[in-house]
Amino acid sequence: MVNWEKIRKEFPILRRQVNKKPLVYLDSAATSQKPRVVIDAIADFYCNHNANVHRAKHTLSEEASNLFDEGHELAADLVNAYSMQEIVLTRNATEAINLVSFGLKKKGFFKKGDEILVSGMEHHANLVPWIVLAEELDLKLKVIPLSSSMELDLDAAEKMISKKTRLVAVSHASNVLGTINDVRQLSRLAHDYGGLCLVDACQSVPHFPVDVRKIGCDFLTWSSHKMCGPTGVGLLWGRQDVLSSLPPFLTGGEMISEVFWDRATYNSLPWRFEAGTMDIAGMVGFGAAVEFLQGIGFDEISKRDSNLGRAAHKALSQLPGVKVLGPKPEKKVSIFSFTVDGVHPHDVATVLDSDGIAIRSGNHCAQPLLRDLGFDAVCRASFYFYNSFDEVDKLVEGIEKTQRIFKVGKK
Amino acid sequence: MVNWEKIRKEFPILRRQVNKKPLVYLDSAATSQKPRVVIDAIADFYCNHNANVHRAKHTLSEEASNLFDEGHELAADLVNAYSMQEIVLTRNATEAINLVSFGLKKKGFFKKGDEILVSGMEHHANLVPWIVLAEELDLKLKVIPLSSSMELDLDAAEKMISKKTRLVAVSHASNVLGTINDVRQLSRLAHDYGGLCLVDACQSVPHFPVDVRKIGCDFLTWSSHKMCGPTGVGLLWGRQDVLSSLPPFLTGGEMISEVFWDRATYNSLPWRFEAGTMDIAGMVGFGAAVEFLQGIGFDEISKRDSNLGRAAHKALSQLPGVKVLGPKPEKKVSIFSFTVDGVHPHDVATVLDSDGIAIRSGNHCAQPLLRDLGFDAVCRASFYFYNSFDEVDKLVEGIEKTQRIFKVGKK
Amino acid sequence: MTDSNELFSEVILELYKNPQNRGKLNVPSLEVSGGNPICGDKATIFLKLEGNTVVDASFENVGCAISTAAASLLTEMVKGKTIIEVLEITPHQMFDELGGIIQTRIKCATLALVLLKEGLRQYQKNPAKTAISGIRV
Amino acid sequence: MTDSNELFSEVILELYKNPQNRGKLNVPSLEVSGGNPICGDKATIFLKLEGNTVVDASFENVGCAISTAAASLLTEMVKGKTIIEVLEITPHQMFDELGGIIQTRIKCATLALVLLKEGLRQYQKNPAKTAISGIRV
Ligand SMILES: Cc1ncc(COP(=O)(O)O)c(C=O)c1O
Ligand SMILES: Cc1ncc(COP(=O)(O)O)c(C=O)c1O
Repeated sequence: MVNWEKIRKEFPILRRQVNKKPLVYLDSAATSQKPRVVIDAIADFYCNHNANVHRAKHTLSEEASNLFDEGHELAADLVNAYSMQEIVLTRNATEAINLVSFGLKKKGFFKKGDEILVSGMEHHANLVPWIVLAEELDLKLKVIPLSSSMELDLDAAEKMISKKTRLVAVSHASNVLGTINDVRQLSRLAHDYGGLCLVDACQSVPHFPVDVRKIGCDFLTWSSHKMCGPTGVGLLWGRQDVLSSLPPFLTGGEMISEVFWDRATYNSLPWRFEAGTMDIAGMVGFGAAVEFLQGIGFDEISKRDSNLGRAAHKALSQLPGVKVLGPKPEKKVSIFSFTVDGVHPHDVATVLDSDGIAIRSGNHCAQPLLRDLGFDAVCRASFYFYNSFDEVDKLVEGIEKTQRIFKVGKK
Repeated sequence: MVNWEKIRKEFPILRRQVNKKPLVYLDSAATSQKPRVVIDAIADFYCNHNANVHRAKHTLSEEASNLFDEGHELAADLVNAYSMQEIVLTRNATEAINLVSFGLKKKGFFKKGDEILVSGMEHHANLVPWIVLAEELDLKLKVIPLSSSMELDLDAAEKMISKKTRLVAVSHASNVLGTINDVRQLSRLAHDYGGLCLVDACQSVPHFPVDVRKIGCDFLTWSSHKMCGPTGVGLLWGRQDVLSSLPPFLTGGEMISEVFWDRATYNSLPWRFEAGTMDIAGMVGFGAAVEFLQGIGFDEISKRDSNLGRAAHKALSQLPGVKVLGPKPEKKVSIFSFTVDGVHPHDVATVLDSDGIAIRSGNHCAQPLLRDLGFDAVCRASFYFYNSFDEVDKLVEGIEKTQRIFKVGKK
Repeated sequence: MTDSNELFSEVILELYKNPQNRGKLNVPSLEVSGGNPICGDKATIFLKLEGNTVVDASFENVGCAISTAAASLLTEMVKGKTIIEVLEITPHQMFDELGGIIQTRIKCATLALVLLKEGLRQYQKNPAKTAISGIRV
Repeated sequence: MTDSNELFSEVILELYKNPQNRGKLNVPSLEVSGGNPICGDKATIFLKLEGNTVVDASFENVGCAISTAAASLLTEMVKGKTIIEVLEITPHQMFDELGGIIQTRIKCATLALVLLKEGLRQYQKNPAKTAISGIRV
């Protein structure tokens, strides 16, 4: 049995007071908090091993290089990649998706009239790069619709896909609805028609075991900062044959093999995609985060997520004047977007904040989805394993307080 | 009078032993060490203020946003920018240069046959992006030659420049030779012919006061990790009118204004160029580094640099069998590339490392320069204000020991 | 149970429920729209001018209680004022009239004011341009 | 003054100064080249085979004492060996013969061996290809 109380204590910030109340952090879908071991790993790196990597023969550089490479190994292990050559360190998931879009473009992968299929619940990160590409190359962007239960309509997807569909780009779990998508099926569909599949795993990797071999996709991307690791680190996994077929993206030092005044040749995977000095300390912190989470166990984390999710779903659904968006708790991660009748989401967030409860309000970088659902903004409470059931209650009390202030809700 | 002994003590890693000897870190041109205040600022961010920025109404996010914006302000102040709207946070200087190259390309700034002028001492970061662009757009890349004193031949530059020269891209100080280039004059030349000037300030900003208004360039870029700040943070300064004329580079969340399924509009400067979650903690650490350095004073840092440089130059020049590359100490920052007759640079580095002395050996991401000078690899000892005169002596002793082991050197 | 509420004054709550001057003006002299792309609040301010004097004002918006109340208040405040006088309205005046604004929500409370001032500045430079849009706050 | 020197054995220092088998072979059966782009060391190994047996070997290189000594040693070691036997040479055998290699320089000591093995593996698959280049170590 995991002692969640004890694990919670490993997050220094969770001892903080906000507006004289204990912090209730329900914004982990935006960015997660960091355990002591991750913060210490970064400090330890700077206090004991800091050097630039891969090029020097001195001890510090050797140590830094080993730690840096180990971060790649841990990322590979985390998603069950075939090797660390398939893992590219980027700044964030957004950059990883851009790397793929620039690479496919430069490679000449698309021709005029080809189609890209995204889902109706994409984050801007997995949408805007494709909008730009579609405009540049005269491609067609198609959007898989949602069913009434706020899941992807896979039958519709199947009908939309064809030989023209060169890429299916979908999120594994929605950062607004929490919905977990059947990316295995979507990868299969993409491949059936000779296309590629990119999975935006920003909201899945932190919450449950993710296995690129089982999914069968070609690219998978996520961000360290949403899984207890530092900011500044994104990860791109690419199937080796696909990744190695992409031309370089950013160019400069480290990613080259030989440089002349008028030409250059490039390094092997994954270094070919890592131009200049990377976030070495960030990668070390990320590695510590992976080890921390693996220490708890992703199966346990996933169970905890379900339990918190069910509790939150039940509590929020029962509140009069509150609408929860998204499917049944079994079909989602513990991310809850909701509205409170008669109160703007920002105002809900402000009242909650006054009691130390941090939720997010706005469009959650998913304007098209929100527009489709008929909203400009919604509230979002997102849980992580360090949250407690007690905090579900506090959220409910906060919403009720908001309703009292705005004189709405219970008749 | 600055107490350099005391300042040195603020760098935890400098208390470390390497191979049972006190660390003598002479690889600051690759990456600098970090003072306690920077390491603490990052830890403090994660322990007390960590949240995603700019989108939420809760207290943590407000605090994080303020710290993040302050990092931009400090960067602006550091190089005397007109406003923080001119400061874009990137991953490193390499990415900043790529941002400019992708932006100018997309903007249609170049036409076939146009020319880009770089210097004969460029780092791969300020060369490979232009090689790639020249190949893609059929441009001509021209290289300003070096004089025999290992400075840029400005007369030659003047002859090479013409109306075809759309961009002059030069390093402010060379990471191999230490040479400080007259970027003010080069900016003026570029402008005289209607072109733009980009300055790679990676090796200048850490060492002496840099003022974009005095230089008069259009872009200036540098990396946090070489100036006591964390890895993962690069900075691009762009003159507001030029920067605002560039189309977006990476796309996704944060950099947008409105997104529809088939189109998007973009945010204002500088956010338009900052896609997805940035290295927020890194920016906080960078801010602490700027304050730390400004606390010492860049004039003092520059004086210290000159003094260490003169001492090192004198000591190295007197060693038989040792050749130092680069101009007179007055014309350079304290970066010393050298060779030891009869010993490969990697082997020099290994002997020095066995005594705790960290120098770099190799091509220093400047293969074309090294090839021109007739080398595959050279040794490089680079100093920063936390180094001591004592460490100059240790370097000399280490080289002499190397010569004894390899039975080369004296007479 | 009563809740200590220093967050939303009675003025704000009241104006949010019953905003004044909401809706378009017929043939406005000036129409200024924009928003805060980060938080999603958007507004359009309509002014009717006679010479340099505001004779009528209204707004349309999508936004929270604070930005709605502020737009309501501002459109009320400016009636009868000259352009110069409108440009002299300070954020703090707004905050006072609104009964206080907490730190995290300053931007909501000033959205309408920033739009209006920016619109009037542009109008002063070029009175021919009576519809100004896309201002980012 | 003598320096405790566990860094470069006498074997390495001697072979660096006086490398064996340096230079091209006339009409080699196999020529394998490549290098470590990060540290800049490069080498070409030349083999003369009779059937499956190495009858002569040489090398050219740009590199440090360790990689030079290792290439010299390796080209000497392989003479008279069969391809299978060459493929069985381990890095540790090399390190032992070189009199010990410090941790930070393992890659230098194995450069020639890695090139040679990779070349022979490719040669086994396709004996027609007798010049193999661009191997990255
Ligand atoms: C002159 C110069 N330019 C560019 C760079 C690249 O910096 P970064 O690796 O931080 O992008 C460096 C550092 O290696 C440098 O010394
Ligand atoms: C589903 C999804 N995709 C992409 C992103 C973008 O991640 P990042 O900002 O780290 O690039 C996020 C996070 O905001 C997300 O939730």
